[in-house]
Amino acid sequence: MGQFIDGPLWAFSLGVFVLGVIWRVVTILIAGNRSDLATAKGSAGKGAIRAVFSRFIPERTVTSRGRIQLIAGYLFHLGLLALLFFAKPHVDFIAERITGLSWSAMPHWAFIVSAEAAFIGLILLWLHRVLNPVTRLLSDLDDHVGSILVFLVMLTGCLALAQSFEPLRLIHLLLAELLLIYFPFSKLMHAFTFVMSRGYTGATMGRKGINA
Amino acid sequence: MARMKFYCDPERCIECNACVTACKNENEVPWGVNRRRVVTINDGDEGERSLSVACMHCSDAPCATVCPVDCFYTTQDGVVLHDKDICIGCGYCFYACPFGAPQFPEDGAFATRGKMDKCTFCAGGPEADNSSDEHRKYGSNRLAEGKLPLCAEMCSTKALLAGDADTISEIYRKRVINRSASVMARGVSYRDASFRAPRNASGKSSAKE
Amino acid sequence: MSEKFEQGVQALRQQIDARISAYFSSCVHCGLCAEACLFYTETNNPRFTPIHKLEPMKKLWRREYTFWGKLAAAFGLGQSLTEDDFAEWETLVYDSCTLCGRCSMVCPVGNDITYMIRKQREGFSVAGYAPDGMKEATRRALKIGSPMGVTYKTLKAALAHVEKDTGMTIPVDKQGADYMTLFSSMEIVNFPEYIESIARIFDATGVSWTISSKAFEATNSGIQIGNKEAAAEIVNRVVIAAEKLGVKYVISPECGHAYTAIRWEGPNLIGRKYPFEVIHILELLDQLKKEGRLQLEYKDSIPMTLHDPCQIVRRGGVVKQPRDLLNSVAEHFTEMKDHGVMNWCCGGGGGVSANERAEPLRLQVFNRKKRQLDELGINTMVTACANCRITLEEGLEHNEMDAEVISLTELIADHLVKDESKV
Amino acid sequence: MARSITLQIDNRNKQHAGWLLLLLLCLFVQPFDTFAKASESRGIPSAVVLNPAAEIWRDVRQREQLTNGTSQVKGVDSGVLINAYGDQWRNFRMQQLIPIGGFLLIGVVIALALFYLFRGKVAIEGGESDKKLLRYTNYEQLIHWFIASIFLFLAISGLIILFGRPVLIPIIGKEVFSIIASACKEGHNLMGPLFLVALILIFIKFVRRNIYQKGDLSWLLRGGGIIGKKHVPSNFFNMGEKTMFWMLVLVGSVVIISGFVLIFPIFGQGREWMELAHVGHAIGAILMISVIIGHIYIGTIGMEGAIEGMKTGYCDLNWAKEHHDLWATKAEQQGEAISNDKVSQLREVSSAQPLGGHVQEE
Repeated sequence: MGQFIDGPLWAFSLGVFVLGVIWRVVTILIAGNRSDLATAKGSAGKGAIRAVFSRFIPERTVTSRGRIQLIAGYLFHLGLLALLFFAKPHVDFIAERITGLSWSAMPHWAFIVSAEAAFIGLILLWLHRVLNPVTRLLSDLDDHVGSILVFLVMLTGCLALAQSFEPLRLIHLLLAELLLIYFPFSKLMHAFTFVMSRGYTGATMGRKGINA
Repeated sequence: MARMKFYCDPERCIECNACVTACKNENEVPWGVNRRRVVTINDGDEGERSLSVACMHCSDAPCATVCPVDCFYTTQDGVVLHDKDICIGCGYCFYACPFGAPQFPEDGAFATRGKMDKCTFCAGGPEADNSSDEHRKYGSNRLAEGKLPLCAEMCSTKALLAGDADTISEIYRKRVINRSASVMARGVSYRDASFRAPRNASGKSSAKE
Repeated sequence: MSEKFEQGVQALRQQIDARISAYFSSCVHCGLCAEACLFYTETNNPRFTPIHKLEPMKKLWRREYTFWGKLAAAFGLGQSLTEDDFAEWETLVYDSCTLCGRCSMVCPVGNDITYMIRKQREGFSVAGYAPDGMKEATRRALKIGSPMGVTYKTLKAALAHVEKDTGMTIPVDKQGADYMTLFSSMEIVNFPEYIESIARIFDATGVSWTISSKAFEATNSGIQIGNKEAAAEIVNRVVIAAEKLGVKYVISPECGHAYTAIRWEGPNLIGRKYPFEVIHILELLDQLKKEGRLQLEYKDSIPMTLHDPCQIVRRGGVVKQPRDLLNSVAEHFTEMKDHGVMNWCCGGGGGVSANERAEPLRLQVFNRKKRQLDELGINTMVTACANCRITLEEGLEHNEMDAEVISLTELIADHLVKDESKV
Repeated sequence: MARSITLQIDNRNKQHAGWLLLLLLCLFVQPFDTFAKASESRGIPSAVVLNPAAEIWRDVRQREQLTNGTSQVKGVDSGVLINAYGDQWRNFRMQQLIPIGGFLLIGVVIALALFYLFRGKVAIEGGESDKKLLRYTNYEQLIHWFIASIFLFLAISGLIILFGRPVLIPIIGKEVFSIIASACKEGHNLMGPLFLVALILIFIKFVRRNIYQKGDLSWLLRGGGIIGKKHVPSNFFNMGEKTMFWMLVLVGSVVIISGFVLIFPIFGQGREWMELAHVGHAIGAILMISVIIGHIYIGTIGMEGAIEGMKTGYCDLNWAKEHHDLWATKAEQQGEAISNDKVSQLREVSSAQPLGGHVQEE
């Protein structure tokens, strides 16, 4: 069982993830956009690039009314990114299993702090999702499965922090594999498609000469 | 059935730390872990005494009592050992042990201490005797080879004794008889016997101030 | 009915392009768009969440473009788009969205929700699920030439009135003029002062301009209801007229969505580039002022604020010009707290003002504008959209507020240097 | 010094006991007196075979000033020959904490079960009305469930570590249990600091409504309505809720601070600090868990309508009048009562989701 999780299933899930993401991005691109015939006032390219980055900063309207979501959102995303790519066990794993390249990892305390930030963020976001009438109305199964799967991966990762009990590591790995398999078929794709969304909107706005 | 014990004679210990070094070398313990240490009392003052301390392999071991995962066990030789595969690194044994024997390889921020490590009386762990797994986790298993712990064997002044409690008791008894009383109870034993009064200066030349 | 529904679904399907696919893929249902939408903030009704208004289109997309949807469909499971969805969502799509585009500005993943609602309306209108007021307006626009039923005869009467008042001759169908100007029928009917202002400004600045008797209507109901054939037809009339007169520029009037229609959507609707340029009246005025041709005298001392028409500012890109113009005629111009591309809509855009059943809701969400005015304590609101003007005036009246709405172009005309020798 | 630490522990508890749950704490305080005597008579671990070292160690131990020396080995407490409190801590843990704590928790559950059998679910006497009051905003529900989820996780993982050896090892064996215990330990340490964050959020949001007021004393004297079976007037929070809040804040702070002492052994704190911290952590945690069991009881099976406020944000007007009438009457007078229809529109209950919420605050 352990060998299966650590061997074939890992390769399979990574394959599904990579191919799935490519497939999703390609299907979006295939749908195509008509070229805009209206005379442009500004540059579409610049607008697209600007939007991709400027949307990391929230608009003021949202900063007051959506404060909780913003704070929780930042905590979760930054924490998750930090611990995903800069936690020592992950850096080692990525270097050993995927890229062969290694980079310097965060100190252990920073890893824990970012994990804590990610937990605060994710728990608050999910609770907000089920408590707030707007998000409760919008949410579907996909949102909950995605949130819970990410939560479980993070939780089992935190339970396996001692790095000395193989079953705990395998549970973490198994859930991470399930997450990878689920990823391309779900809302989690926003991790990649947000660049496209922002880009498309930014390009349109850029042509109109608006900073969006 | 033997009962293995250590005994360190403070009258003989010269704080050379050879036992510490021997232990580290023999068991290849990780950095930051010292299964044995020499403690000096009244360093540089009258009545300076040193004691080499490690796990005392208690008969009623507090560490074993408080361990939340029950990872300790006592061998037939009376050696208190623990199973690192079960240890979760909680540190409770460290709180309970009077001698400060349990050690942890990591600094411990967010309580990440790693698995507890302590003196095994050079008796390894639960794995097969002298297997590579045993050596990796616990160091040497000299007892299985019929040898005593290296710290005691290396001790140049024979201050540190290890072995069956009865045998050691006997050696100790003879020494006490020769010295006529317990050293600690009487204070500095050879002060009274010295030819001249102690010098005003106190302690040894390498006194730390 | 069922056939129409199928056509509606088909029309909806055609709208789903890479942009919409990317948008739906990216949406994480965070609900932040609700916080930007005045229909939600003023009612606290979660159904008015912008992205929720797109549920029918999303349903279609999920079923036909996603793995799970296709899988479910293959096993005969899952939900497909039904006529009930159209019926249930009609009010959300038409009554509670002014296509103001504020939600598109705050979406963290950058979704242009407004664009999607505009596209979703295509499907709804084909399926027949659109408000009667807007259907009628579109029918009139196609048949008579104007959504309000304004014919050239009405315009002619208004022009004659202006000519009589000012003593100027208004050029109609003048071949080879530089600028061809369009009007919103609301301006012709409700605000003929606008026509007069234009005439006086152009006269004073010596702009060579004309009005086409064939195509003077700038509003485009096809855009609002979401009927691209109708929209293209209405745009096409203007393009043909402009080509016939050989003008260099077509001036979009103050009306908000008219600008979007003719400037940004028009070429895409008719499928070719224009041989002329479209310019908004404010852009032209600002340009004239910068060139020194537009001479303005004295500044008004009363405090003024600017209501940004969404389609001109946020969705049109005419952001700076109205501010420069207003600053040149007003001494005390104060911005609202949310202004420019983040302004709050008047509540009547996107065809909502043409939709009678939406009136109570429209008046309710006017509270947002009311609060903005109350915060500032300013009673003079300048704007540049006939539709905004009407909606604002109705809202002010409903709330019994003592405030005035004036057109920026008219304000500029009032400040023209009265020196006849200056041309 | 051995005595002084015992007294210290003793005093800490008496402080809490003074205003918290007097009866419960007496259970803890009383054994402490015997504990001090017991530890004296025990001395060092009794050896079956006489250890020749015993004599010298006894000497060392009797001379307190001699227990601190120096060592070439660097590390916290490395110069300490004898940690005199280790044995006391061991006795506390094995003879008091685990048995008394365990029976206390079981006792609370049994007491509540008996109370339920005797009293049953406290119904809304006037039945549900057609109006509701906004009781908790979306944000207030959010932080409540946030602290609740973290508390539950910490409580369960902590209890597993504490009671796992006597309860779980006999069932599942050491190997499996050590995996669970490791998971619990790591999870407990990582999630622990989040409880601080949650508690700060809770404190800031709810402190104003939890300040004791006139009338709270009469609530206490009448046992919160249990005595006399009549509802006692109270404001937004009643005396019991306020007390629980302050218990959570104060005992919670003790638990948090001691928790930080325990998980950051990097500031040179010696074993005696960690032992003391562990004592405070365990007693505080068991107290909190006991009280929270009661809290959960009232919220779930104990009282009709009590959880609605936290679940949906709104509570029934009749419920509010019965249990928090000072607040409810005032709110109703100010016209804050909303019809059930309006509430379901605001909450958009048509989409069949189990949990509820309230519109965002501006």
